[in-house]
Amino acid sequence: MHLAAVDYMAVNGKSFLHKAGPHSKILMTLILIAGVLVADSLAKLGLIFLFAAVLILMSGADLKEIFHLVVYPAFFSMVFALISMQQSVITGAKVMLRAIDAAMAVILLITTTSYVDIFAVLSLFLPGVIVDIFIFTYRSLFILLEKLENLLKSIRLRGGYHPLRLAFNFKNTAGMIGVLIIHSFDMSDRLYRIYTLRGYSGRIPLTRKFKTGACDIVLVVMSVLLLTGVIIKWNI
Amino acid sequence: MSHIHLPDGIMPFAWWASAYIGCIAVLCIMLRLINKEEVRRKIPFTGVMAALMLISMSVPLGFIPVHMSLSVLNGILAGPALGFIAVFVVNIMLSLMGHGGISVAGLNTLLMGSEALIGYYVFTVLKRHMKPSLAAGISALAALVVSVALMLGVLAATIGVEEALPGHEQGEKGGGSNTVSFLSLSGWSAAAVILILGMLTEALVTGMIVSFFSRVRPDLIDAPAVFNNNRMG
Amino acid sequence: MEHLVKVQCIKHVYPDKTEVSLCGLEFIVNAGDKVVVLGPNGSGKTTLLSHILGLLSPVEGSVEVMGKRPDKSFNAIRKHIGVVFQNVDEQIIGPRVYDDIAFTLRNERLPGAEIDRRVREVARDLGIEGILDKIPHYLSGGQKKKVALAGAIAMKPELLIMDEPFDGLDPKSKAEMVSLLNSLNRESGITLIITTHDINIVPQLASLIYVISAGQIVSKGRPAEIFERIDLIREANLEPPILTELFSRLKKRGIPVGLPDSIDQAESILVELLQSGLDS
Amino acid sequence: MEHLVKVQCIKHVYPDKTEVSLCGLEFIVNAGDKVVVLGPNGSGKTTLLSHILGLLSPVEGSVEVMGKRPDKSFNAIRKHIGVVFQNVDEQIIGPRVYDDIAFTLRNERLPGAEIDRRVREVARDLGIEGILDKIPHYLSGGQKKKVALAGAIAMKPELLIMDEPFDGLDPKSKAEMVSLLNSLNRESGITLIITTHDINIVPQLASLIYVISAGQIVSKGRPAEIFERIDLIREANLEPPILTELFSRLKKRGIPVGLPDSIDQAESILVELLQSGLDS
Ligand SMILES: Nc1ncnc2c1ncn2[C@@H]1O[C@H](COP(=O)(O)OP(=O)(O)OP(=O)(O)O)[C@@H](O)[C@H]1O
Ligand SMILES: Nc1ncnc2c1ncn2[C@@H]1O[C@H](COP(=O)(O)OP(=O)(O)OP(=O)(O)O)[C@@H](O)[C@H]1O
Ligand SMILES: [Mg+2]
Ligand SMILES: [Mg+2]
Repeated sequence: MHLAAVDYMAVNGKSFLHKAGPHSKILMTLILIAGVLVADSLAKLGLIFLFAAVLILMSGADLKEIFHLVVYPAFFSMVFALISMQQSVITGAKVMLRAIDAAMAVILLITTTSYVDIFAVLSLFLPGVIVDIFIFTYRSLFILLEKLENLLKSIRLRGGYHPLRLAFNFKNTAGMIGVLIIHSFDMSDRLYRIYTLRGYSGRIPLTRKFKTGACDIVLVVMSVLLLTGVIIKWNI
Repeated sequence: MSHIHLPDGIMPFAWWASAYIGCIAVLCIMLRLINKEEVRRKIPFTGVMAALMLISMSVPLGFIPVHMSLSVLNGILAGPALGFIAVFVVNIMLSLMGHGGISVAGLNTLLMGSEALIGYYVFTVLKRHMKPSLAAGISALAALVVSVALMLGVLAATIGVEEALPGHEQGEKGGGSNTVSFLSLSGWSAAAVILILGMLTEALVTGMIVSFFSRVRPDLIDAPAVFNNNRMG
Repeated sequence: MEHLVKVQCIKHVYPDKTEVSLCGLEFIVNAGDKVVVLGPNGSGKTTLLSHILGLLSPVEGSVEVMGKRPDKSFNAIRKHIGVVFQNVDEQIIGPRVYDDIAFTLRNERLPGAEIDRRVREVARDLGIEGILDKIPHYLSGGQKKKVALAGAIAMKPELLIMDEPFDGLDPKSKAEMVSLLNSLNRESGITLIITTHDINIVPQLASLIYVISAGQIVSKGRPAEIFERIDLIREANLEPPILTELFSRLKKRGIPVGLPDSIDQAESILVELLQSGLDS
Repeated sequence: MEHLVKVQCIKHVYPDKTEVSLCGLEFIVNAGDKVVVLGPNGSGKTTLLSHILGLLSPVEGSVEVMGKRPDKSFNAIRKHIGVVFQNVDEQIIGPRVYDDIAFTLRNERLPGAEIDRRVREVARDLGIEGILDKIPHYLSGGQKKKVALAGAIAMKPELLIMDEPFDGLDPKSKAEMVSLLNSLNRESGITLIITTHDINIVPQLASLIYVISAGQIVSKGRPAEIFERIDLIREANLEPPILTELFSRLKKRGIPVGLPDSIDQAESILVELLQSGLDS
């Protein structure tokens, strides 16, 4: 999972994009995706790509990670580009570029904004129950990933993994998932207990201070301009 | 396991937008049905379940190019309402991790959510008549058959059948070879074999986990649904 | 006077039918006490704490906290108790350290400015102002322990309950934690109930010790009293602190020494003795 | 002669860019040693063990175990090493205690009868024959530690690595564990590498101590040598064992005492001294 790497970039980055408010960055992402969906020419899609790429570069992200993240949608869209859109190279390229653009917009968001802040914005629209589940999911994911890593280590050290014995690996993996699940449920009991003791009443209070500074305005205005540019039918 | 890994920009607007509306509608119904006090008790559990689903989706099964999602198990253990919400959370998190487009998250929630809902209701009926593990396995199979049919239907209707083959990739690296190898097998029969293997695996695992629980934590399986006065079963 | 906590001969049955009973002496805690609960693995220390917190209900016997039954009056009592469990990882869920420390305060709907003031104050006391903006999974074990403690004491509880707070800490962090707990007790008057297996720390911390063994609360007393009775401690499958053991062996041999609480004390006792021996 | 383990000035970078370096002295372990690694929280003890096990690869420096690089020859070396990590919960995989102890044996495809014989033998040695049919999940902390240890030594490893094996154990179980480890070393010739914060236990266990601090292996020596240099220990943010501290303070005051390993020794030193003092 790249979750940990992404999370780390988002939390520890120091660029102006990291400092911008999560609300403006989410808005920008949505505008960019809207632009991707309405863009009808390669040039426009290319423009959006450029825009996102420049911002990602400016954010000082780990480009190797970014590459891994982009390869995934690129690969899938390529399958569609190759098979279904055989009419022309242009259509195929558009399909791929669309997928990559949209992915870059999301990547730009998640590598500069911590999940916590994204949840805080979502909490303005979503019911408390769902936001709480988001927060519990996020935190348990990290705890469970660590447990999983330790389990995998033990299995390897105890000779439970052979690259060539599939059924054998499958059996040990199933056992491992069983152990992990039991641990997780005990953990959820403990989480519940400590949370009620600390006054949890079905709403985890969040810090929601979205200051709108110059950065935020610039980002949103630029993306709105870009969207306008994409929507307008240029007759050049 | 039904889950469409499509990037943004491929699925037609009308389809993903109406799926979002459907998804939000189901969420609203589920939120209305739940009993606040009971829910509070199960929220940490649901969060843990969602985290487990995310993790299980990143575990490669090795020989078949699909992955589990544990969404039926999630339905059985968390109940239909919280189960569906967990599925929603999982899909939003997936797209926020750069896995699949934001636009298809609504559709995926409906697909995986249907597994949770069907799995839950079939299980509540079946568990009165047989061992919990068997009941869970059968419910999982039933739910998966429906959701896979739905998934193929959606794909066929939106982007054409030949491409609708589940080129699922696990993790981020290395999955490509799987997809390529199955593409080189001839279309439908290969796809059918893969899907059936995937469904059997998930059903088997669900059954095994439930059997494990009925020995170690029977309370989890007998837990009532989280609804006001049991209005829905 | 009313006791802060009073537990009388309780019995608990876990869902898997494991029975835990805690009879024998009454478990009584008064305001201002620093209570340490000792007992071998599986003797029921954590079970006892869960009952006091109202997380479990006894099948037999009674538990009273501030004059009420904690399982019935959970919400009334909860506000006066801070807790740090053994596994701090699972205890910190606030998305950021700040949110976590503020969690209870916000749940109690204190005004924002007051919350901010208190969070910063408690963070300063524990030396973690620097990490208020961090996300919990990037903290070290010792930092996590401090964050959990900060969250527990931000509400200024009357009673602070900690299960094995010294586990996995290095000697320096351990000593810091001890002096922190002592100053919380001295300055804010917080009553402490702590379990630990780290017996050598107990003399520096406890004002009152309970020893649990085989389903019984077998003894109660000030550290000096408890550690004097090495036979009793051994019977409970425990060991006395090293210095206590050494000095009581000397005593048994007819050498006139008291039992020291700390190395300093031990040193001065021995030096005095040796000098007087040499002088005479 | 070839060393069993040899680590030279390694540097490791975790995925989140945390750098851990272990330079200074070489870390060398010979067959039959009982090595204890001391160091404050976050000093890199667990990281060092992971490198020896081949779970991590160093960015700089070299690690050799039995003459090979453990990260390259993982499977060859693995079979000769038993491991018990800190959190035993995450290490017990078998559905029943029996299955867990048999896990590695089955993975190595030993014949069934042989597996059964070995599992029962090792269970008997550790006193856990009674729980072979239990589900590990519901065992007490001490029992789980023993099950994990049983799983680790069932393969008769040459080297046993344990990360904080005494954490959360009561004094009696701790003492049992120490004597168990000592007898494993004495009778089966198993080499031990152990990390712990429980400094008072170290003199009874270690034949060789390494002290890590601030990215450096700062000292190496027999317990008596290490503990004599209290300044060095303090510099590494650690504390010397209580008895060592007491006796070296006496020494500093001009009282002629050696440093004791155990309470028994301390007692006899003091008694002798006092009697000679009283006699004179
Ligand atoms: N959730 C549980 N389900 C079943 N049995 C339990 C549970 N928790 C504790 N027990 C059992 O209850 C007894 C008392 O356990 P408890 O955890 O209170 O002991 P403890 O004194 O805290 O031990 P330790 O020093 O190891 O922490 C033990 O026999 C234990 O196995
Ligand atoms: N998985 C990881 N990812 C990132 N950093 C890590 C990881 N594991 C350890 N570290 C960091 O590496 C350093 C050394 O950690 P390590 O766990 O080896 O210390 P330790 O000596 O075992 O400490 P302790 O006594 O607390 O167990 C610490 O700064 C720690 O924060
Ligand atoms: Mg306990
Ligand atoms: Mg460690």
